[in-house]
Amino acid sequence: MAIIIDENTKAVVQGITGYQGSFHTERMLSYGTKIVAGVTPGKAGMEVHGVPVFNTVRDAVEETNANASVIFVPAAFAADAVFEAVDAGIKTVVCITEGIPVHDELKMYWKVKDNDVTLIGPNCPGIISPNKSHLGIMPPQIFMEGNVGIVSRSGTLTYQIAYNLTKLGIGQSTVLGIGGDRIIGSDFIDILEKFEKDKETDLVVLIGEIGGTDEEKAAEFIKDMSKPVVGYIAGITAPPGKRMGHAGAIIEGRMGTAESKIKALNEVGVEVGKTPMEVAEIVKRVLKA
Amino acid sequence: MAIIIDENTKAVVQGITGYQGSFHTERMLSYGTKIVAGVTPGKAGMEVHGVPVFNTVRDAVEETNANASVIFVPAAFAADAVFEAVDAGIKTVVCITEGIPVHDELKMYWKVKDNDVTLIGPNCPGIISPNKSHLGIMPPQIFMEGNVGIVSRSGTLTYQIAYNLTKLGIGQSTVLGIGGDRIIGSDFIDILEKFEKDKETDLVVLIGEIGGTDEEKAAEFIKDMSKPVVGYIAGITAPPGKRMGHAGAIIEGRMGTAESKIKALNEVGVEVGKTPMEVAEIVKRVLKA
Amino acid sequence: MKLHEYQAKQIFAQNGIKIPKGKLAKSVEEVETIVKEFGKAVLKSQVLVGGRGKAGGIKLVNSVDEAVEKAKELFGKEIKGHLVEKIYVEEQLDIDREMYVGFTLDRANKGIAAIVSSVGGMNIEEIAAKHPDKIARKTINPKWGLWDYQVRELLYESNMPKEYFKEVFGIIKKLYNVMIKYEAELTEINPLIVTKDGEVIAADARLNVDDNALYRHKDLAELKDYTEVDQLERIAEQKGLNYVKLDGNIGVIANGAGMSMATMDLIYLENGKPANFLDIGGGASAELVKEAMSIILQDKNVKVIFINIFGGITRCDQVAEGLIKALSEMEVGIPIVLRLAGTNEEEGRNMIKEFLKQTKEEIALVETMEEGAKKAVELGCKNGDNN
Amino acid sequence: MKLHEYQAKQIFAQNGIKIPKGKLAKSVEEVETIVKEFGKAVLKSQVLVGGRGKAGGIKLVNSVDEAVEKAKELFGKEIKGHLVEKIYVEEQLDIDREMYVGFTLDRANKGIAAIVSSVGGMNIEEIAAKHPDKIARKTINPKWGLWDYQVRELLYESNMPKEYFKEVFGIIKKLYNVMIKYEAELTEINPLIVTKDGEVIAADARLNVDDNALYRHKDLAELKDYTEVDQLERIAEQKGLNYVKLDGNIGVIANGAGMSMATMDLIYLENGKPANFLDIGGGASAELVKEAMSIILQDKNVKVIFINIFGGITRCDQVAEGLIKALSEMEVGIPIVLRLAGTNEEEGRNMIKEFLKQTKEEIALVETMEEGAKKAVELGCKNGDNN
Repeated sequence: MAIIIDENTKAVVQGITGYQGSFHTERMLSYGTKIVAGVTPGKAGMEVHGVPVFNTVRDAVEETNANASVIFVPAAFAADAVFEAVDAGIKTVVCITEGIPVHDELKMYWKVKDNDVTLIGPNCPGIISPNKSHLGIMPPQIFMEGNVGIVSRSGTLTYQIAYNLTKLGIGQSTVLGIGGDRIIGSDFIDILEKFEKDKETDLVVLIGEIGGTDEEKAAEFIKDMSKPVVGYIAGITAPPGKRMGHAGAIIEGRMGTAESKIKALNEVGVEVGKTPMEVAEIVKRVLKA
Repeated sequence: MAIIIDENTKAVVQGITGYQGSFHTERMLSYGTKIVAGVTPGKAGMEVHGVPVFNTVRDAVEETNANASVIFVPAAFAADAVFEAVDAGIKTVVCITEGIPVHDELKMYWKVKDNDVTLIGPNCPGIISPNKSHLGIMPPQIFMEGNVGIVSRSGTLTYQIAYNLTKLGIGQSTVLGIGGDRIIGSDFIDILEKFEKDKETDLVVLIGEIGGTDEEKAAEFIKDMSKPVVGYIAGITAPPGKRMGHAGAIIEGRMGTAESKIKALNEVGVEVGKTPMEVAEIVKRVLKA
Repeated sequence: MKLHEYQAKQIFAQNGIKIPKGKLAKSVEEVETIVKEFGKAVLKSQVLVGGRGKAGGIKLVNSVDEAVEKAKELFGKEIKGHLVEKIYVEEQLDIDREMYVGFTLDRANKGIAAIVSSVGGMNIEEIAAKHPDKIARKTINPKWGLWDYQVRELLYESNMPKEYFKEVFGIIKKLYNVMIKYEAELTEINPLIVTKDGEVIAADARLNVDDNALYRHKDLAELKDYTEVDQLERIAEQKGLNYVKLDGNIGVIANGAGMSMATMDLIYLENGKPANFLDIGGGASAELVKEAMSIILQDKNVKVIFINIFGGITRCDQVAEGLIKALSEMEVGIPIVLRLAGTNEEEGRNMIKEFLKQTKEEIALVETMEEGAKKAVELGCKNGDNN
Repeated sequence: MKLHEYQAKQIFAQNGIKIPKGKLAKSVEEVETIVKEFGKAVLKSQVLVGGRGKAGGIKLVNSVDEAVEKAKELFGKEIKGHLVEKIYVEEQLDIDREMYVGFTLDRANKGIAAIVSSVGGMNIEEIAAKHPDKIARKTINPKWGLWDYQVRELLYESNMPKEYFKEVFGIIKKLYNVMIKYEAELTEINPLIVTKDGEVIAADARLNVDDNALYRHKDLAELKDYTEVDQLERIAEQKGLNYVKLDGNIGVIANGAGMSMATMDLIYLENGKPANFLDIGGGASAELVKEAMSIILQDKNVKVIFINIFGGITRCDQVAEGLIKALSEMEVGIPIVLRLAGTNEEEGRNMIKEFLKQTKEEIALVETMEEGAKKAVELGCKNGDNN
């Protein structure tokens, strides 16, 4: 199983002829991901790493029956790209693009919501179901197939923790970054719901950071989950009012502190590791128990 | 049973302090309809025919648990009234108001659609489930409880046909006018679906008129219905390009002629009466068979 | 409400869509002055009806003399029943290609239909029939409006040549803005032309706006050209009546649009011809009945009037009272067939019966609308020919 | 990007919201001239920080002499770390009542939060705590925008007195338009005042716009006040680095925002204090590593630098190459702790080991980020005090 993407995922790359799009298409293909089409307006007929390019997502879907999309277009065109994918019938959209205006992100959110589409991101590293499919910009070699799901607001921190797990011989069912922006398509709960239902996942690692109240809301949900969750929260030392890289990583007033999130998670029985290494060790211990 | 409204319907009247709102509130009340609240901004605390008035639909719903609304506000405020009702949690909205800008009607359509609300109208005479509830401006005395459902794009023509049926001793489960505008909340199919499922309805009378393709689309649906449908189509003599009273009653190009509609209905086995009297006679014959 | 080409073009121009140089003329002299300035020109009759060109309403003129001659022909000419009172004089364009862009209300899909074609100049049904591969259609959901990907899809699907992509892209977006901003029911550029110099220009312009929304667009409301509306229909509109003139001889008054149409249809079934559609609406007051009568009587073809009322909220006794009042104040002189049913029908019918004892007007009281139609046709035949 | 009060007010005024008469002054002389014109006035320090008033940044002046005296005090003063360089001089208003209207991004509900209170003048958290019955909050769905019924609900639920209904209704709608038109993250009128004459006026103005959307709002982008941004942060921004200055002594360089925060946190866990947040992002080029180093070295508190890289797409050998290049071109003089893990970590570490043979810079190569933090704190303590 795994969640959201697997060996049946057939993806379109939107913005395939750009530098990022082309570079990561090659990487995804070499991992074995089924990239069946690319889209760049005006470039129909081209091929990028053997993948046929179409003018519109609609054309791409008609020709290839693609069911997912990865978006690499520049920020100014990203919302349009998401809308296009949704209206072409794509059911899983992974938006890598960062720097999208937040009012555009609000529209993206409601567009996918209205159409029962899963949007991962924007401003995210993507998603990988090890040995099955990889849609995004992650370093696939550090992951290993297994029974731990990882959902994270951060990219490199996810890699670090997955790497630690892999080193301990603990594989992953699906690993994904939900994105560092304030408005994202899928939040922790959306993903936790899927992991809870996934037969291949026995434990979930939740990697949060300061800003917003998603981790607190996730804790509410975790209370009723049957599977154990292990947490990590970055930003204990972040000062209020300053954005820590991610648009969403900001403490506003008394909202969004690491303390509040760790407390909420602890209260529903989630052990929160103090360091990425400790997270992996907790996972190991919990899995054994 | 009956469809959409019944003895459990508790309605708010939006625009209750206006002339139309007040007049019809009295009529609906005297028929036994449960009008539990009225709404007119700034008039909270008033009573109209013993019905308490609130400033907002939200307040009205909180106080009275109303689950339906009838809208009598002027055209310029009607879309806002529909939106307000939907966001206050009302699940059945009957919009009597005529003359609403069509771009407003488009928004109304999608707002109710997004929220799984049933909108009847606008520009309609309302809905009656005889002896149970009446939301609208119909003459309730001409209806009789029974097993024939009537759905219609016209007001007086509905009364005429219901009257003919009642005179023949044939009662009605629910009778409603879906409205004479081009964009309406519920079309024939929406209502036919409900009649098909309603245990109290054994036959449906569909009263159409020129303009649009709703009757043709309804025919497609009727093909798979288990219950008999009897039709009437007004406007055989209407010239193309002229609006026959209703905004929706206009033949545009080759679209929307009475011939096309009668043909479509006949093709799926619907007998279409040439006169309102003949409709009643067909119903009688079909019910006996 | 339909706007004239020159009005629509002005709005297009205000919204960034290129239009040809043009000026409105209301007299031959004005045409002359303008053509002196333009040199060659096109004289376009401003009538609110499609197919002006084929009907001879558009003339190319290559000299001032020719312009004066053609202008004299056009002014006062009737085109498909519409009198030419205004001529829009435009520069002549070197046309390299004709295309089509339009938006219209999409009833079936509850949105705005966007239609783009890489060929144009004929009506859209003809384009669709002759060049199905060169036309693209899409429904725009009013929740989200028109997005760039939809414009691209329209361009690709209509096989728009690449060299016009950018220009037509902009025009599609601007025309959609017009559709939304002015709450139009339809707006269309046909043809959208490419000149030999490669300019993309709206050579014609249609803009029909929603009467119900005019209260939000006072500037548009002022553009209404009442000369274009049938005079009786205009009077009826002012009185709050829905009246449409037809070419039969049986006047029809009914309450409700569906009921009015059904009444017309019944007359037709009895081999009669209705003279009009007239819906007096729900709350038929005495005054309104009188107004309805007076409008119908202005149509000299009318030989008999069939009044068909189903009393719902309207009480039949009130209608009877109104009718009696009307008949007391005006002389009708042709027979009336009256059907009163529904609320208080007995009271109403009795009032009429009483009135009949003291009037010389002929009123045939009938029981059903079917019977009424039969009677009206019978009386119509007697009173005049009934073709 | 935060706009100054005077900038936000100008935008409010352009969008139909009444503001007090006011003029911007950049010197004591300008203040003097303006107060001569106004008579009585309010001097408002234009610093991008909340609570200016309580911090002494706002002065009522009743004469020109007093204005000059207070202006001298204010110019150059530091308010919560922000230097006063501009004073907005406004007419004094007779305030009868203070209210609140604001819109802000609603992360939790994926919309725009509308907040209205019939009391104002204190911050919104304080209003919510002290007057829960006088505050109303609602999420506006971006699909549909703000509708009239929502404005009415906000007014009723905030117990807005009826006499201000109409005015405040209009202001709420106009402020929402500002929120959408300028793609704001937050816009607020606090207090929205009623004068003794019954006028409703925006006495203060906040408008924070979305940096990501500035490319669509060139006019706003030009308003950016770079004096308000920490100089190092500004330089970092121009180089494409995310840098936030903190008050510790251990410089941090990491790739990824989460990784950078985690690195800071690890230092804190080891009882050290990070000097900064610095995320060099995904594609750390040699040039970027050098820029990051040079920014950190400008912070004289920094006693040690911890570079923590997890190679994903970024290859560790490339990072090593960049670092070596940087160290060849600049003198660092303080110890560096380096953690390289992930893609090509062995190659990277070997390159550094080779480099260490030929450099006098101190580089401690560590295996894990946990170990790195410990080492950095150790070196930081040795190199300076570590409080």
